[in-house]
Amino acid sequence: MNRLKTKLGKLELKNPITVASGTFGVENNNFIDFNSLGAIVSKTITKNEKIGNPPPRLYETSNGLLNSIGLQNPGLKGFIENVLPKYATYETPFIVSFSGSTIDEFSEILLELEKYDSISGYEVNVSCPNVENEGIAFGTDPKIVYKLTKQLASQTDKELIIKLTPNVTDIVSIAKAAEDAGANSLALINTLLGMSIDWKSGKSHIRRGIAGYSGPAIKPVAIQNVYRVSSNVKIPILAMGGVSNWKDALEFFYAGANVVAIGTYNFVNPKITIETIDNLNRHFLSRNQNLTEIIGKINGIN
Amino acid sequence: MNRLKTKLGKLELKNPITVASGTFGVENNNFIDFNSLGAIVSKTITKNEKIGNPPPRLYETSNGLLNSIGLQNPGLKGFIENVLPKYATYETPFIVSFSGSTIDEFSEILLELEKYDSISGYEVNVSCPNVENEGIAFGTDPKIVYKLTKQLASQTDKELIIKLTPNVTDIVSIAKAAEDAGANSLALINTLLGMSIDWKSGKSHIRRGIAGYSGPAIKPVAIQNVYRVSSNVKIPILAMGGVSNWKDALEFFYAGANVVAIGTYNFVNPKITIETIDNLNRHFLSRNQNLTEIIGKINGIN
Amino acid sequence: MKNILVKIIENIKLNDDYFLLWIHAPEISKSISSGQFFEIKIAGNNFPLLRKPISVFEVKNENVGFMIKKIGRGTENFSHLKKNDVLDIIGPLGNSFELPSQKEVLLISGGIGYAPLHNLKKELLSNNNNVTWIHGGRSTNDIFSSDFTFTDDGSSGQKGFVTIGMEEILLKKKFDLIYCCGPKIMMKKCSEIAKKFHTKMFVSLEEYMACGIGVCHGCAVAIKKNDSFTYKTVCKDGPIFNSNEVIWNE
Amino acid sequence: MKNILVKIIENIKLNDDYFLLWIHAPEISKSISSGQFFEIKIAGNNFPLLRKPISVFEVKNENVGFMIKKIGRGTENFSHLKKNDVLDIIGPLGNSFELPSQKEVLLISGGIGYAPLHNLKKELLSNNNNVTWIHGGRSTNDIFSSDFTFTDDGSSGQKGFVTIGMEEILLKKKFDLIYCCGPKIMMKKCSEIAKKFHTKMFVSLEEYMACGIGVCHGCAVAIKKNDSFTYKTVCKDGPIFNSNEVIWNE
Ligand SMILES: Cc1cc2nc3c(=O)[nH]c(=O)nc-3n(C[C@H](O)[C@H](O)[C@H](O)COP(=O)(O)OP(=O)(O)OC[C@H]3O[C@@H](n4cnc5c(N)ncnc54)[C@H](O)[C@@H]3O)c2cc1C
Ligand SMILES: Cc1cc2nc3c(=O)[nH]c(=O)nc-3n(C[C@H](O)[C@H](O)[C@H](O)COP(=O)(O)OP(=O)(O)OC[C@H]3O[C@@H](n4cnc5c(N)ncnc54)[C@H](O)[C@@H]3O)c2cc1C
Ligand SMILES: Cc1cc2nc3c(=O)[nH]c(=O)nc-3n(C[C@H](O)[C@H](O)[C@H](O)COP(=O)(O)O)c2cc1C
Ligand SMILES: Cc1cc2nc3c(=O)[nH]c(=O)nc-3n(C[C@H](O)[C@H](O)[C@H](O)COP(=O)(O)O)c2cc1C
Ligand code: FES
Ligand code: FES
Repeated sequence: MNRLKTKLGKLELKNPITVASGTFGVENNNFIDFNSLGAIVSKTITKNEKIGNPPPRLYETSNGLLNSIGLQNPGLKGFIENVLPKYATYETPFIVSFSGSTIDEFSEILLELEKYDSISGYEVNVSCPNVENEGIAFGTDPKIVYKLTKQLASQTDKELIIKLTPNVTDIVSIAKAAEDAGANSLALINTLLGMSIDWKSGKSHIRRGIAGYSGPAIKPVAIQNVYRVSSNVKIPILAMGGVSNWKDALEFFYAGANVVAIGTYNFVNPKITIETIDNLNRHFLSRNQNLTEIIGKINGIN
Repeated sequence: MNRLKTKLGKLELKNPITVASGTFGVENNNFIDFNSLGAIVSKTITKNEKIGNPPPRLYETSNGLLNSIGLQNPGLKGFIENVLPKYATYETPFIVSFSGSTIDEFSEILLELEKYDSISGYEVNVSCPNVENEGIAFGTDPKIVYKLTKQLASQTDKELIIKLTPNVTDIVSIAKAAEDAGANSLALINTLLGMSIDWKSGKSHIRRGIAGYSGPAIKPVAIQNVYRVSSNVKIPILAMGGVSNWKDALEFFYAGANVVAIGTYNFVNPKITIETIDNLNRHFLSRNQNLTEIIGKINGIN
Repeated sequence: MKNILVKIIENIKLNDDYFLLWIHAPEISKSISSGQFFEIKIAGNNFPLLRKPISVFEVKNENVGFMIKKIGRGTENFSHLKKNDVLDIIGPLGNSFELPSQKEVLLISGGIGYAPLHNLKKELLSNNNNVTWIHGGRSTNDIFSSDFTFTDDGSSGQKGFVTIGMEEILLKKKFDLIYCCGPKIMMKKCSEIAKKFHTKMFVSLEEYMACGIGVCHGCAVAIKKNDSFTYKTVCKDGPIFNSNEVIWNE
Repeated sequence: MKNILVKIIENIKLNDDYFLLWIHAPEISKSISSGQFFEIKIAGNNFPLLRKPISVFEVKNENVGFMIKKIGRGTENFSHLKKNDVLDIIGPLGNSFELPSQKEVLLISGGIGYAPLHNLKKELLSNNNNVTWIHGGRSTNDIFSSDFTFTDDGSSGQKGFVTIGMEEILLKKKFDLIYCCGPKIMMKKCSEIAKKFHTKMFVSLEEYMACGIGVCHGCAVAIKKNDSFTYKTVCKDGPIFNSNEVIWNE
């Protein structure tokens, strides 16, 4: 009996562990068997190739990581030609993360990706500036998230995941907008916004200044967001933010996550996903319990 | 020559180090000489006494602290009778932090505090729910921050500091609202929102569930907010969030802080403020430089 | 209270779970009363961030002893301390046990709750009181010298909870005062029994602490006030409270 | 590339700043080419979070040597490693130096830039090349065996930068190939000189790394592409690049 089975909307997963977009690639098959993962999520792709931001792009802070990759990616065409085929050989559901700067662009990318059966679902990255709306990030405005999700939901029968940014006043309103518009599930959280400066020279450690903040340091913020969103929507949650071991994953399940992704920690330990799956398996076996019994079962609050 | 002099709006401070509201009290005079500090900020007080939130109220996460004190305080009257006199004997500017649930309540508290000469300024804590406006926190809506600040600015000639919450989509719009309405300076950041769950039992480590997240883990987020706000307003900034030593303080000055407050780290090292002042003094002496020369002088961004 | 650096004189392993840490602290050893505690950390080590509250186990002239149970990262780190290593301590903190004279006193402890009562017993005896001590724990490792011993698993002393011993002895003998320290659930049960027998009891409470000096209001405990309750600080108003004043279910 | 646990055989202190770490790694020692590196961390220690990229200094049968300079927390931690301690390593990573035969080869290094050229030199010699090595550093501590030595402060060898020696020797003698590793500013200057003398030069670059395997795009370096440029990864496309392709000012 498989105690780790879980569902992410339309997808039935053999276990609840996947990888966070942008922290994992084909090269990781040097370390782990991709067929052991619950799912695989690609690095975010855009319509055209992006060369990304000038370096330095990374800086480690106390128990966290700042990154400013700038969505470097080979573009839709490059992805379909060179990346997608490499994942087609695995049974594990493959979820493609993509982003755009207009709703039409998102829509166009989805239409193209729809042609490929090896894709099981989409993670829509809405943390990017919306050129149609004064450059305000898509993901910060519930109305735009609604409109975008509605459009994409009408174009696909595959799993449609909207990935939310935590850098907003009211993530619940945005989660609900996505749910109302037909999203099958939600992914959260994307990185916080952070910065770091060299005290000797006053130089920003990251060339672009403001960067994305991830890793163990953001876990409490992620748990809080997952708890609030899961308490207010019915669709499942793919959670991430600072997971470094199976105990962290359990924390997320209790908070309401149906699936958990590991990001930054893949850099620390490239076998972390597999180790997490093994340990969770052992945990639920020893408790004679199924994963699904604890999802959202946080207690002790009043 | 004093290389550490700085200004916070109307206040001339002999050095740029103060304490974050809620992390410091009269008892700290067992460890340090209050006259050595640049300023002292009180725990937030409210009109009526508050007994605070049920325990557990604290939990340490990896390099951060969750707290859920619930603004426990003796109320305005208790504060004036029992707390204020204890600070009156120090030369160091004493800043009173206060909060309310309606604009009238804020206004009433300020009017009463105005009677006491031993108070040098006010830090207005707007991270609390606004009962006039569906319980949405004051600090998340620029219009309400504008209205509140305008009202308070009309009632005092003392330093008026508005303390901002980082849990918003666009902190700059709120900072500008406070500036436009007559705030003399801004304090940031208050705590992030965080949560932590016991993986064994699923029990929230904090009874109220969602808590305030502080300490070294939030420093990159604080630096980012200080940088963005200081680049967009003209009034000075009292910065805080994860400062644990003098190098961290320098990072904040480069990001645009005029004064830096230490919060959580007072618990780790009760002499941290004094040690920071000494080390900054040594630093600027050895560089033959004044603090004010580096404020906002972050570089290397493009 | 002071914030000082002190040297470890000896770290005595009691068993796999418990150890005794002796420090040399002439500056403060004379100002300590039984029941008080220190907020301690290893000098120069800021992980974990927060200091750990540890009761005074014994004062011997200029030396202070802490009895510590390993339960997590902080206490595990302490267990590795060696002679001449340096602790950064704040204290003495909190209120202390009332020290009567010529009374019949009952001490009840569970597990590491043994620690604060050890110094108290010494003082009670030298103040001409009669002392009886009931101690309990999960298993043999949790058992230290006392008059009556209980373990959950029966591996030492009598099998069962200290509350059994408490009821038995109170039926036989009248005590003027009870002091109690242990897990919350145990102290709650003991406080019900003390009430039944109309015996005054003081408990030493624990709460998660940040400052340890009464400024952060982190270590709140619900204490009766008129018909309702308020929150007091374990670190400053406590750790010792009259068991009748504590709201155990809050 | 593999992710394996390996044991330290020896940690040799070279001076206060540099040390040599030898590991026993039969699984991968034979697949290493000069110029490649490993992403290393101490097994079980996750502070700092990220692994540290360290070049291969030398391969001796089943053993691999890393020459490391203490500059921050990560390298400081490595400096305390002892025999039988365990490293968690990923590698070998990255591309490697072209290995010519029967050529005149010039090596230029600055500080810890010495490390990757050391194994290269051994291979160049056994492949019948002539090798000349110019090495420079800030001070005596930064100086290791080479043909010409420079220090910023004049404490060893000639006072001044390696670029002086490079110009001098290129005026006197024709080289087929130059390999260079050191601080960015040094490599930039050297690449200008190599260009002036129309000599092909390869540099070994450094960038902050997270994954080390080409998936995170963190270690970007600007490389010429047609009339413009693109970002390549130091960890996978590099660390060795033709110096003419690198955009030094980006
Ligand atoms: C007044 C008082 C006196 C105490 N006296 C002793 C003593 O004499 N000997 C002894 O062994 N223990 C004593 N304790 C308990 C001791 O403080 C905890 O066991 C210790 O803090 C655990 O830290 P950790 O890092 O090992 O465990 P963690 O894994 O960090 O935590 C385990 C549990 O310990 C408690 N704890 C953790 N951090 C704190 C903190 N900062 N403040 C308070 N509680 C915390 C919490 O209940 C937590 O769930 C006392 C506690 C208090 C409040
Ligand atoms: C391909 C490559 C090969 C290298 N080979 C060697 C070698 O053989 N011997 C040697 O001593 N050093 C080598 N280095 C440099 C070495 O990686 C850094 O000195 C080390 O990471 C510093 O870490 P720290 O924690 O000691 O210092 P920190 O105080 O953390 O950082 C100091 C500086 O080191 C660099 N650095 C820190 N973390 C990283 C990281 N994760 N990735 C890349 N750079 C980082 C940054 O420039 C940073 O400003 C190499 C670097 C690269 C990229
Ligand atoms: C180097 C790096 C690159 C990332 N790239 C992407 C990306 O392309 N698209 C995306 O949606 N999120 C991206 N993220 C965010 C992660 O997917 C994840 O949401 C975040 O890092 C929190 O998880 P973690 O703390 O486990 O890393 C990136 C994160 C890192 C560290
Ligand atoms: C225990 C605790 C209590 C706090 N109480 C208050 C408060 O009453 N009013 C307030 O404005 N901020 C309060 N804060 C927030 C701090 O003033 C500060 O903004 C925040 O902790 C970030 O700084 P730090 O990381 O240095 O602690 C509190 C923080 C802590 C940890
Ligand atoms: S721990 Fe701060 S008030 Fe008790
Ligand atoms: S370090 Fe991740 S791509 Fe090079």
